[in-house]
Amino acid sequence: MSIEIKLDKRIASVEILKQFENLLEIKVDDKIYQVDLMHNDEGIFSILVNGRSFNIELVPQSKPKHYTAYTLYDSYDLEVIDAESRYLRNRTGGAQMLSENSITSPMPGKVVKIPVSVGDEVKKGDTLITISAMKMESEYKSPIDGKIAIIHVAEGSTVDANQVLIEIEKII
Amino acid sequence: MSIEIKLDKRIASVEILKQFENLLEIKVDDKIYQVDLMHNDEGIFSILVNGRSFNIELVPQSKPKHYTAYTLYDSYDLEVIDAESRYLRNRTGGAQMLSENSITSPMPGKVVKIPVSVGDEVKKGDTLITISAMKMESEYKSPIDGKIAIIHVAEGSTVDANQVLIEIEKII
Amino acid sequence: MKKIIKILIANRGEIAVRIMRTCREMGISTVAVFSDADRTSMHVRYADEAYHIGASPSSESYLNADKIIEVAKKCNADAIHPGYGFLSENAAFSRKCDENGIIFIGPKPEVIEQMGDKISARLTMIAAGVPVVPGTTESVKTEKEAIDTIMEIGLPVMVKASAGGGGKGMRLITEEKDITSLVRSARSEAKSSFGNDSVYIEKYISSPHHIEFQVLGDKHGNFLHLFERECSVQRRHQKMIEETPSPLMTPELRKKMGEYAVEAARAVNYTGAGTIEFLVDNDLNFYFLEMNTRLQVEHPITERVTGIDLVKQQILIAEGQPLKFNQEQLKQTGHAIECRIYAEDTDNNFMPNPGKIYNITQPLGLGVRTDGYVYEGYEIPIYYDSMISKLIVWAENRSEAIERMKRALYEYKITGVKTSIKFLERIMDTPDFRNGNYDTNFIEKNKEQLLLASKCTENCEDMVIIATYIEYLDQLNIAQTSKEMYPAKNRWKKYTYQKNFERL
Amino acid sequence: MKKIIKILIANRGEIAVRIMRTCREMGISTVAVFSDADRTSMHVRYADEAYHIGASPSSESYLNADKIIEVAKKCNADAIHPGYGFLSENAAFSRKCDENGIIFIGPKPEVIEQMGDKISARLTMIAAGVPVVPGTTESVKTEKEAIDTIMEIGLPVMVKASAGGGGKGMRLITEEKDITSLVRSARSEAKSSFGNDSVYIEKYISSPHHIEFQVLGDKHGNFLHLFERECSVQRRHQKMIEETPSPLMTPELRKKMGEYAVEAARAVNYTGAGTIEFLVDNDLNFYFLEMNTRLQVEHPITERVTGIDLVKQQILIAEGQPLKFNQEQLKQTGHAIECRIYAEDTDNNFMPNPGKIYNITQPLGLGVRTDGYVYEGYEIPIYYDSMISKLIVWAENRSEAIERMKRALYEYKITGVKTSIKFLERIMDTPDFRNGNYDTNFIEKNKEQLLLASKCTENCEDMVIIATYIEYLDQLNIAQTSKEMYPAKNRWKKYTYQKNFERL
Repeated sequence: MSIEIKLDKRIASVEILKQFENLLEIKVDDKIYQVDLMHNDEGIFSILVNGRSFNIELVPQSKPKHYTAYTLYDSYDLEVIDAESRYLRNRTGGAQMLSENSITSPMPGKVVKIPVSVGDEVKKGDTLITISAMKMESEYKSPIDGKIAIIHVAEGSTVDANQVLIEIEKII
Repeated sequence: MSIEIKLDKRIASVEILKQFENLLEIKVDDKIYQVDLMHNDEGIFSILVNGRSFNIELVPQSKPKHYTAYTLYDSYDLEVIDAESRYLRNRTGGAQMLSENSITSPMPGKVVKIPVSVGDEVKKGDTLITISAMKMESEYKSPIDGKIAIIHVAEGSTVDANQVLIEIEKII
Repeated sequence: MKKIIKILIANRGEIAVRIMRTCREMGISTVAVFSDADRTSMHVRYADEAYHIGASPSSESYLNADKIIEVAKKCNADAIHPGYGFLSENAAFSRKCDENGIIFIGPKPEVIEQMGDKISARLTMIAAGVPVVPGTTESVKTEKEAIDTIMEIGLPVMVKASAGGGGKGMRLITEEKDITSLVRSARSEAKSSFGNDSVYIEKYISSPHHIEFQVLGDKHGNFLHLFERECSVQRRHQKMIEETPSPLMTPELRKKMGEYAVEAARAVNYTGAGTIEFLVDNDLNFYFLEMNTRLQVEHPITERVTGIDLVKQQILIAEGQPLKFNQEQLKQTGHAIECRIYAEDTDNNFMPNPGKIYNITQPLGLGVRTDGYVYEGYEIPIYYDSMISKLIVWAENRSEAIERMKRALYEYKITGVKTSIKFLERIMDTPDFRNGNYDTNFIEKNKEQLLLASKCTENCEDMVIIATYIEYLDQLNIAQTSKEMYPAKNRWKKYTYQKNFERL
Repeated sequence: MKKIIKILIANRGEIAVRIMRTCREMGISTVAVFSDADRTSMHVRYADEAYHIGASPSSESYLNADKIIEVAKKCNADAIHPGYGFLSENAAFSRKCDENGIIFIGPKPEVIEQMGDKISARLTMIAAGVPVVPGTTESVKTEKEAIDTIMEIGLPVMVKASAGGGGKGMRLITEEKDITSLVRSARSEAKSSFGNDSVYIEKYISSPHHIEFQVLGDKHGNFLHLFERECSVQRRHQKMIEETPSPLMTPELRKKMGEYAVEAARAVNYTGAGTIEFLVDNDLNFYFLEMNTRLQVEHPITERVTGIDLVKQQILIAEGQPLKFNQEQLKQTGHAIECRIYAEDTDNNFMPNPGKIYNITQPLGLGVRTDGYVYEGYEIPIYYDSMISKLIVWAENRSEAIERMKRALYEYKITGVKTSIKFLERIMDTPDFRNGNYDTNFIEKNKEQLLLASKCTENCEDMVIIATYIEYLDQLNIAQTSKEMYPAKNRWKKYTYQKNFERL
């Protein structure tokens, strides 16, 4: 049975056809590759395919089954979609909506200022929070017209990458 | 309760007296230290004691509870002696004898030549086996006058570090 | 003349480690100081001694002059090296060192004050006959005054923190409607970075070259320069790439600017290592911009072409020794380039990207020097600068140096955080950079090419997908069987996957 | 003149990676070949392409000329770089490359034969007027003949493999009773290392200096030398440390020896990079020892003081390009030292110590170059050489270079296998080395000091014990609770140990 892997917007189906130790015959969508694949616990992969040498490094992300892959020239975000994730996806289909109505920190940092309070009405583009990291301050603005629903952090607190900071409610 | 740790020939008794996160008060034999100790999964230790900065790296050996420690200037072999190892030690007290009547490979390598066979009488200093590693051949000689009891390896086979190669029987 | 035997390094990151390296070569003991966030930082592990000085924000640790001096006295350090940033251009700190009988490795407090305040520096240079950029000759203390002055000089102008450096508290104003908001943010950033919200205002010279001269002065009245550094490749007013010699330079211009740089140092009876920054326009007119009274981030390229260890010179000068070479003995040999590796997202307006370093592969080999401080498993703190290392290459000539830099950047792998490495590699490929035809507007001008991600072939995308698949299978396996207790035994894997495939 | 666009590197380890670095800087594609043991070796990962060529023993892979040429043809490589060792001085391989239309990066087969056979090399040098060590002028093919010749020349003598190099198949005989056994072991080692048991015999010059000159010759009749390398610090007839300039050298001697070295190259119409090795006695008499018709392990110190990339020169010469500089333009600037890092047990007669690399910290910073190939988690194979990296430093003068080397060795941490790092550090501290007063007898003479392990204070011993204790507790904990699935999340530990203490 094949597994689906999402790379940026592409969803590819992967399946191993044959295998002998580190020599694999593997199908990605409709292409078949014979690869000599070695990897280690640090997520470092060395893949030889028709003599070409590929070096890939996979770093697991905080969400399970999410990885960032580093090739020589680029980095990619990937997600493995197995039966379990498909089930969770169907159950929490609404989560997508939420993330569009919220502000998430793209990096770890410290909250410098939150010029709004719960219940405030805000316009798209209004600054809702200022985060400082590495001596640089960044302002995050409201993605929509709406009302502040929840503020998850306080001024002075430190935040992790991808943490939801503020949720905004659409005014209907 | 304290634990014993063997460093070369010294056996030291270690005990933690107080601890707050990475700040430890710890007793080694009769000396008490206040240390600020950080370490990670790779066995790297950073210890500050009275401002002095010590960097130690611990590499686990193939035998459980055995470590090699690397400091800036030296390396040490250590063994943790807990209740379990004390019990095992008592049970296999005879093992010590065996190792004196055997040849062990100090490093990984390949067996080039075994000029003796089981049952042969040998004199102390006779070459019993030649091991090649990294383009260099080393000859291992009999530690005693005796008779070849067991040969664990064959010419051409590869051996690991610390593997017993040949056992010799004392002639009484 | 006092032989220095123990130095406290009042800094962190790559520069702290770099200074300790020279100390070690000179047989001088090193003392590190560290904040909460830096207990596992490289400089703590590299030093002979290390002391905790406070909480993570620099205002509570690396800027805490009294605490640092207390530590220096406690551990009997003869001298303090401030590195760059933090207290390096703080006259009060330098003075406190003096008062406590500790040698401050840098110029005298009066000189720091005189050159550190951009206004008085400008006045000093005008008096010494060195050309300066048109602008205010007095510090501007209120918002209103700033706005009035800007209207007087006329747009475009640069607003800069009087006490500043490194692009902090600096704003370019080109449109009238932005004056108020930009003056405010400059002043607020100046306040939070340097504890002083005074600014000054200069006419903005569009697309100039940013060229600086390294100077040394000893306590015996000897002054000399170690040639120029071209620092025009900048983003957000912070340097990204420096090189020496400058592609713009002619022997005549070098001689003339060098003489002015030495005059500038002599005018304040400068001691130690310092840098005279100039703006140079396309007609090769040059203007004094500011003097940095400390070691510069980009000092290694000067070290590489001259062979002089600048930190060693700083220490020898601090001991009171006279310079052992003169201007005529100095030569620029070959070509050196430095790339600054920042933990940042170059695709997203160079947003800092702190986080945990996963793996590092250092570039090595002929003509490559790396000055860094991060290591595998290290978490880059959110409190300090985003520069994590500097890559310096040397070659016989500029085009070879560019090829070597490309090779070194290609080899340099840092995973876990986003870095500027790939962006720098693309800079090495732009015709403007290769031809040496660039000014401070370079990144803006070449934005399109620089942000164009190199295309990965479909093949390569598929390999990434395969790797992810195998990693996923492997993780499944780990979750079910027990992991080896001794990681050293099990790094590269060559086992059978069949068991898993059957389950799928 | 043919532009080379793809090179197959018929080698492994640091030299394969080092050659690929220059190829990358020149825009040349690289092809790696690898044995069973080397699938995860650095050169495979560094190359653009990589092909398996056979089993682990070098006789079945890196010495398999036909297989390597087959791969080169299959992947359309224009040229093969043989590195050092393996096929680098194999005339038959060079000839096969020619026959298959592949450029062999090195001299012509006839030159390799002429200089590779030590006997004909001696005869060639005698004809060219270069002084040689007294000894046989014919190859000795049988044991009996060898013994007779030794008795004729008189002890002490050196027996050397005719086809050899790198200390293999070489024996010093000083006592009559050892003649037979040492001749046998030399011949047997020669046979297994080079497939040829011919030896030759030379009078042994006790405690000489081993000094070599780097030469370059192009296909247009230009020859020049790039000064000397002092290689007297040896163990088991293998070099450990090299430096340039040689502390023994005078400008007059350098000029004279350099001229002879160029004469030697000219005598065989040499093309490419080669090395003329000399023995020099304490009265500064010098004798031609042998010529290495390939790149030398220690070439980086020459690169550092001259600024010339020797691999690049090899490739340009192979393309048919004339040398772009002449003797007068070459200069030695400053001082460079190389230390070879071997995986070996220096306390136990330098016994090789293959195994798994646990952690590495590379030395970085001013004046430091590392050429290596091992990485964390890499298992050093038992089949090849024990040299795992080379550390090269440069400084303005010799004493600074020694201090810098000490600093770099101090920083260099490789755990998991025993290495020569600490031994090398102790060499840097011996008065004989510091004074430049040493010959090939150096290690023997200073054995006592060199084997003296640096004393760790009792404090430091206790810290090691504490670390072991904590590691043990930590392992207990791991054994009981589950290990984090994502290693990146959990490197430095700052958690409470209390739970465990209560149990103890």
